[in-house]
Amino acid sequence: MEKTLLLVPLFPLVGALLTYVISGKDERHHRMAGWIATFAAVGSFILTFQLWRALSAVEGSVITAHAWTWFEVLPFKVEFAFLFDRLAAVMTLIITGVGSLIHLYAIGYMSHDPERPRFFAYLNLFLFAMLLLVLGDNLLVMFVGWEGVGLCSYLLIGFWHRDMGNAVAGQKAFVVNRIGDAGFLLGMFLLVMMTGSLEFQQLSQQIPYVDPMMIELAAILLFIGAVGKSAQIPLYVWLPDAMAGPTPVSALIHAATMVTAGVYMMARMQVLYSFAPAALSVVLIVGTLTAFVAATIAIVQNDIKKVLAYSTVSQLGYMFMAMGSAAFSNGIFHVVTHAFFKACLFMGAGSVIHGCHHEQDMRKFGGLWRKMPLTFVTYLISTLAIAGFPFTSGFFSKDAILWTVFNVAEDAPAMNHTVVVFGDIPLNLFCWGVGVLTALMTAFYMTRSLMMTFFGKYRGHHEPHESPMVMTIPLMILAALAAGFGFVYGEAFMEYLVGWTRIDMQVGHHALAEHNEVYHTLELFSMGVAILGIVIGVLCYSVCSGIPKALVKHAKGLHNFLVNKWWVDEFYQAVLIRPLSGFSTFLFKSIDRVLIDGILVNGSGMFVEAGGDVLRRLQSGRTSSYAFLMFVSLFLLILLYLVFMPVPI
Amino acid sequence: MSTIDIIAAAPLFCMTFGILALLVLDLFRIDALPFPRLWWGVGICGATAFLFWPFLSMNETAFSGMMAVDTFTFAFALMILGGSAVTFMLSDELLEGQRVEPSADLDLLVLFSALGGIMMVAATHMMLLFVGFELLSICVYVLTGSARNQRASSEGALKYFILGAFSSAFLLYGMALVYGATGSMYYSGIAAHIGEPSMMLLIGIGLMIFGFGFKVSLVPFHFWTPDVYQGAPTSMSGFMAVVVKAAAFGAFFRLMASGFGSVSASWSAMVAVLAVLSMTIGNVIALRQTSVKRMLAYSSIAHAGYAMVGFLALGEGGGAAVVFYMLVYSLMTLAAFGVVLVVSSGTEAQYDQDSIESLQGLGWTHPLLGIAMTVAMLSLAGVPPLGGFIGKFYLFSAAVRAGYTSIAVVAALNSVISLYYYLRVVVVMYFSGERQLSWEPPRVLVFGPRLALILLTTGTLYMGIFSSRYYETAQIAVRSLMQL
Amino acid sequence: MEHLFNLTASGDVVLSLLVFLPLFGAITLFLLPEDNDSLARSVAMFFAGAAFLVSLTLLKLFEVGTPRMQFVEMMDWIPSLGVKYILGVDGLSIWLLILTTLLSLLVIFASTSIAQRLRSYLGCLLLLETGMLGSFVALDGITFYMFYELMLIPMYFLIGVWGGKRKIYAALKFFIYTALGSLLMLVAIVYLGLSHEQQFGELSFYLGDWVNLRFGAKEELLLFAAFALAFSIKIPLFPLHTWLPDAHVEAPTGGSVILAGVLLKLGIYGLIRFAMPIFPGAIEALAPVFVVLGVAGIVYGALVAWVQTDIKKLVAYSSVSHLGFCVLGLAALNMQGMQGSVLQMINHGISTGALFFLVGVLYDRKHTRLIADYGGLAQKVPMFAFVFMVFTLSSVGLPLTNGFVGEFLILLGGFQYNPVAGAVAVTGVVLGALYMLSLYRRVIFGSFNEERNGDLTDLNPREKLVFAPLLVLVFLIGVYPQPFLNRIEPSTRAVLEYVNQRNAVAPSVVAENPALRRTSVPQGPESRLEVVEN
Amino acid sequence: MGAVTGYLYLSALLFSLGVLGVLVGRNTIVILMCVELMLNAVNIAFEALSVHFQTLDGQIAVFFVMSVAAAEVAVGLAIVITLFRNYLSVETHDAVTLRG
Repeated sequence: MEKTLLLVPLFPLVGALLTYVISGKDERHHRMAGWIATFAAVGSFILTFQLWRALSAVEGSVITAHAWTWFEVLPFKVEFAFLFDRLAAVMTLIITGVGSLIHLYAIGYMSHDPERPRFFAYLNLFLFAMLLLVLGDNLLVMFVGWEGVGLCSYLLIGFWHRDMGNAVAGQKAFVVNRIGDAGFLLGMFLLVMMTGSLEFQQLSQQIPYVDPMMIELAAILLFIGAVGKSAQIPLYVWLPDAMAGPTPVSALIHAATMVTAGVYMMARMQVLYSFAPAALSVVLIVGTLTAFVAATIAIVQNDIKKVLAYSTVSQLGYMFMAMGSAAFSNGIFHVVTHAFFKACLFMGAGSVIHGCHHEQDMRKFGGLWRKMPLTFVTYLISTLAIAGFPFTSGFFSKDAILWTVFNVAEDAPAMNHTVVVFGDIPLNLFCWGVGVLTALMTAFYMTRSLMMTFFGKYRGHHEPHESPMVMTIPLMILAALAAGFGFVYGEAFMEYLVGWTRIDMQVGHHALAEHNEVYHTLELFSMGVAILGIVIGVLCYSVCSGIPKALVKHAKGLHNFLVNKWWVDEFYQAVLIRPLSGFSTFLFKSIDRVLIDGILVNGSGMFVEAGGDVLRRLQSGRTSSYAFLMFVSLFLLILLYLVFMPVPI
Repeated sequence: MSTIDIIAAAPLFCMTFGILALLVLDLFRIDALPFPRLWWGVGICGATAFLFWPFLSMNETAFSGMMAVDTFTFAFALMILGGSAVTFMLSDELLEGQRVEPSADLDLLVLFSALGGIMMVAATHMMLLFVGFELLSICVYVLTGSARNQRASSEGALKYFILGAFSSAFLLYGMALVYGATGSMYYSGIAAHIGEPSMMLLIGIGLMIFGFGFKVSLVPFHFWTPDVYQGAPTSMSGFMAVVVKAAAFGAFFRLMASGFGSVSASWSAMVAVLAVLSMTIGNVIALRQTSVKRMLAYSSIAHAGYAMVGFLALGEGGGAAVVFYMLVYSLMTLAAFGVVLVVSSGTEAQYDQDSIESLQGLGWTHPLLGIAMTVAMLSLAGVPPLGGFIGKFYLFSAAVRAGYTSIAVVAALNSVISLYYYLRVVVVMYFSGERQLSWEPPRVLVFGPRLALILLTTGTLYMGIFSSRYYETAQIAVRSLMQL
Repeated sequence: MEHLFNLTASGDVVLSLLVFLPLFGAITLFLLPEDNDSLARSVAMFFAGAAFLVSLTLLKLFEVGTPRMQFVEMMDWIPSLGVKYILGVDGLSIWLLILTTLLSLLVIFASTSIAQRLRSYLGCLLLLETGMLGSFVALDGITFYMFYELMLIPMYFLIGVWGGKRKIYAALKFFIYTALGSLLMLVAIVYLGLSHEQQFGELSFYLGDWVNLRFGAKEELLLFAAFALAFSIKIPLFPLHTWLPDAHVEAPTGGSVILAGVLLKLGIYGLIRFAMPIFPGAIEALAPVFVVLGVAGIVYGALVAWVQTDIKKLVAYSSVSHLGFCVLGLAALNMQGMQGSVLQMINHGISTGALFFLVGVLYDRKHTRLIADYGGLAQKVPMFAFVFMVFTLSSVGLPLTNGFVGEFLILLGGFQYNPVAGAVAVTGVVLGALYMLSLYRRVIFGSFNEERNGDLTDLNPREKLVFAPLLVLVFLIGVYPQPFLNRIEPSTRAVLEYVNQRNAVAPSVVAENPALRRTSVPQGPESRLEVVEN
Repeated sequence: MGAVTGYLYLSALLFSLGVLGVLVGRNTIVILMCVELMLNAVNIAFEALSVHFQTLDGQIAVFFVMSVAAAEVAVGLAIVITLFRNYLSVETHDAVTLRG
């Protein structure tokens, strides 16, 4: 099995190389590129599936593979090794499975692009990096993947690089991610300093004996990495811009896989986080705020991909709420369901965009359900799932999260001392409230996007058409999963994961046993919220279409505020980028050129030269003045000499 | 006359007879002879040098203790003779370009001043020193003014003469005071009777330092140097910068070491002040020069300052360093003056056509001149692996060993300043592109200057890498001096 | 450490051969006719290639796992002053030798863009190679100084003759700036030699003898300052860096490549080879200063690089930032930092060297280095864009490229030395991405100006050959750095242990009682790790 | 020291006068004469010291000095003549083209 494990990431890597080599060749080869890449992804999926079977066969087993010793500076050593356990299995299946579907979809979506071999090479490279991220046996291999996915994200966002805007968006994504990565690095350093290792196995053994303050600090630092990668406040700004990339990229990287890396990392480091209650509170707060803020922005977006992007940020916020409540398996559950419905939504949106000749503005859509029935149905299902419509997968995962947040104080006594109190409301209840409100908004804006896109009259110019089968088949598969996964496999999945986690606080389940009634009440309540949101959405964008307009008119300030995304980009621009750039220019022009180079370096040169000019004056050319100067100097020298060295006469 | 007297007299007689022979031949128009006249000068120098060879392994005095027959004399005599020979070679067919009428008189004067220089260096009696000193000086006054119809030349000669006579009077007065304080004119006698330094002695030493300081152009006795170097015909400037300076340094060092060595504590502070002043002021003023000759003059002032550092560490280290430094200094300075000479002569140019711009593009149009000048400049600046670097290394070692680390630091900082103007010459020769000159330097170098430049350049390089033997000889030379 | 320097001549002359092969090449070139460019290039290629092969042989014969000097050569040079000609190679220098010979070979191979005076250009390069190789293997202070300064002259000519518009200013500045430091170092070298005479009765400039010297605190600080100044200017450490942008911008491509690729390394190398073992007390006392300046350099270089409009200047300032990392790693005085620092030297040589090659490719074609004159090149020259991307990423320090491992180790070491310093230095990682990617974006992405750059051509076969080995090295070191680290490790460990050992006992006590020296226990920052692990 | 001191003071006085003359003189001929004065002042010192020490060195020195002085004057006058040919003046203040 060890070799199989090594092969899993190797497949997409080879695929990437092959497709890249093809890129220089002619059109016939270009057509092959997509299939080669898809084959690599599918191959990887099949291998993963086998591994998963093998893993499941033996209870409590893990599969490890050691490739080579990456580098060692004794006593510190980093192995390039892989670890396949239940958590990794879940993630790998999602990555390769959903990844394969998206590859397939992309064959259709990118069929007209002259540079698609490059595209598929990047896409495969992304799979490779993502697999490294989830399969790594230590934090550093994870970091390799972590940075690797960042790179691929950069390359793919800027794939259509002729438009400088896309390239800027890619760069923004990379740099903002790097801010997070810097935190990640520091977290790793702290861990190395405390435990001497970065291996997960070693870390979980050592962490209980480490100074709790350091644990908290390391946890926060690693979380900063997660904030960057998973687009949380305050580093979420890159994700909406990242929609500049081709839609399959948005589906694969910015919805299903890469952005959940932060969540995965926290799950992987759960031992660390379970010893860091304060850090968990921070995670909870950040997750909640992100979920809420992103949802408010999503409500007013008109670009279909932007809506989905903000919804992704918002959903990621939910995942971090779960993580912040130490309910690691719940978070992962939401990762999985989110991968299904959000990938489906993105690809549905992509299908619409493809069908409408690269139009993304929802105001130019309308009534498409007739023209693109398959896309419509899948989009509808996924919308229901994300909105938390009863018994869809999203309903189960989101509900589980809200429930754990609701219960966290009680179930995790270790966290009590850090629970902040807002007035009389404990932190977790406050977060729960915000979470419910966000759920309402989610249902509303997703319905809004559905209504604006598929209902009403067509408002565009081009003749829309349904997408080809390569694109719709993945849509259907994902829609089916989005609809049924939670209902069919939800329980089993949770148990599977909980069986894996050793220090999982098992919040939900523990509570479930004791507060069955409360649980069911809350369940009903959230069903109601979801349906309410959907109903409002439907009403606003069909019968009572005046309401949104009236709202916009009356609350112009608020609308502006939301349309401009809480002015966050502008805020960063004004507070961070511009001062920094001004400061750099100051450093260059004033410090470097003027102070160091001008005054100190050239200045000292000029000083010496000026000295030369002054001394030259003595050289007047007059013989008598020479004689005079010589004589006076001699006189002075002897005088000085006699004064300082008195001798007997 | 004992054997030692004969050995001591042989080279001097050889030289004198050579000079006389040349004088006689000139009467019979030696231009008709198979060799160009200048090569006779080289021949005389060579023969004399050959006769100096026995000095290498000797350590005695001749003529009742008036003249030293030792390695030190040998070393400086060879430098003086070599410098003179190179001066002859460089002047080959280039004198007219410097508005000097070629005549045997010039050769005679060069040889006479070389003779005077050797006497100075060998002297162990103050009167012999004075005679050598004056023989050298008077000849050089005339050489400076040898471009008779050039204003600069006569002006330079006048300045040199007046100031030179003025300073040699001080030297003489210093001698009288030293004589008065010790009752002897022999160096050994002075050393023997020096006892506790008296005021009279100290003033005497001070005045003698003035006299020599003038000759080796130490600040503040340097004022004549730039004017005279610039005014004199270039071949004579080179001669002055090398032969005169080497002779003066040799004599100066012998006097200070074997005469006043035991009271060095009382004059070393003065020497230190002069050394620091010389290097600093020399380098700083050199920065602002546009005439290459004038720049080289200031550079020679600075180098005199460096060499003076060796006086501070009179023991083996310092002395040997001074000897070695004068050797490499001679090589690189002669090369530099040689290039200037070739470039500025042989043309219808102005007499003092030696602005730095006149070298523009020289490195590409005349590779040999370019390389010679570059090596000379870098070596003067003390860049390894050239002789100038090794010379500085020995000097710094001596200074540090004697506890004058701060002076070594000052010297190092001065080297940085000097880099600027030395490198500017390289810049002009190589980096500024080629310029169409209003006048053309000679396309084909005649044999003499070519040979001289090749010898000097390889010598500079060689000294940088294989200095050890020469330094050891210098050590022996100085050791013999200290025992005297 | 002392025993490491008890050398015996190995009888090999392979190091001398390596060092002087290029010099012979230069002399041979000098004898060739002036205008036969292809002949000149073949001859230069032959000698540079031979030197490269010799260095590879050296690598093959190099014994791994020992900190001892290998292939030692020993000869008296100036016996009267105790100057010896001692060469030797250890883990610290072996890779730098390979880097030197490789980059020199590539630069000579890529010299087709030199339109005038090719023969002299190649001669300068070969002379420069001798200087660099000699500096890396010389173990005698004076010999080292000779080679160290020998590099200045050809580099000065490379900038001054084949440089850009302000070449004269840049060349002079380069020369005088670096000479200022090294001349003061010369005084210190002389002082050390004489101190050996005072303390042990024999003049010596041999490094192995110098490590036995003991100084008073003030004396040691002053001497160290002289060495540190010379090497800091070379590195160049902030705020002594201002010669670098000028020199880089004005130098021809080959000059920039060598300057960034090898010359700057001599600063770090000199600190580790000379300053650390001779002045262990001073380096420990002044380590905070170096850490602060290193970190300042990282951030400062990155910020200033960000606002540049000239590609070469940007890369030059990026060097300031990268070398700041090296200084940080070195001054952290622990194994991770040191290893990272030495590895990062090689990495920087590869990636920045390649970046300068890339700038050269553009400059040869369009004769401008302004970022604004380019844009959208990916459409016209995809191969160029790809290669550029790889080296950009390497410079940014992306994992699995060479830049990462070194940077990681340095940051880890720096963090262990002082978490705050480590944390500030990590911002260099972010800023590095910022300036490099924004350079890449502005040059490669965006709309393509057909009118201005329509005649651009992609990499030609010769250029591809130049980049190929560098590309291989980028990934080789990135994926499997162990062969590199293995060879470096014993040497850095020996230096570090020696420093710690010396500092564990008060210097004055050591001077009086040599027996104490052997009984001291090595103790230092890196032992913290071991304690935790156990 | 006794008697010799007076001669030495006289010599010093004469020497100083000579120096003063060189310093203030403009005419090269006058300067030449002042230099001669300086040399002769030294001669007095040599004479006196020679008598004082009862050795011949000082006496002999005087002869050398006198002959050297004569040679110096001869050359000096020649130089003054070339100067006059070029500058039509024998004032030192007129020959100031070389400077800086």
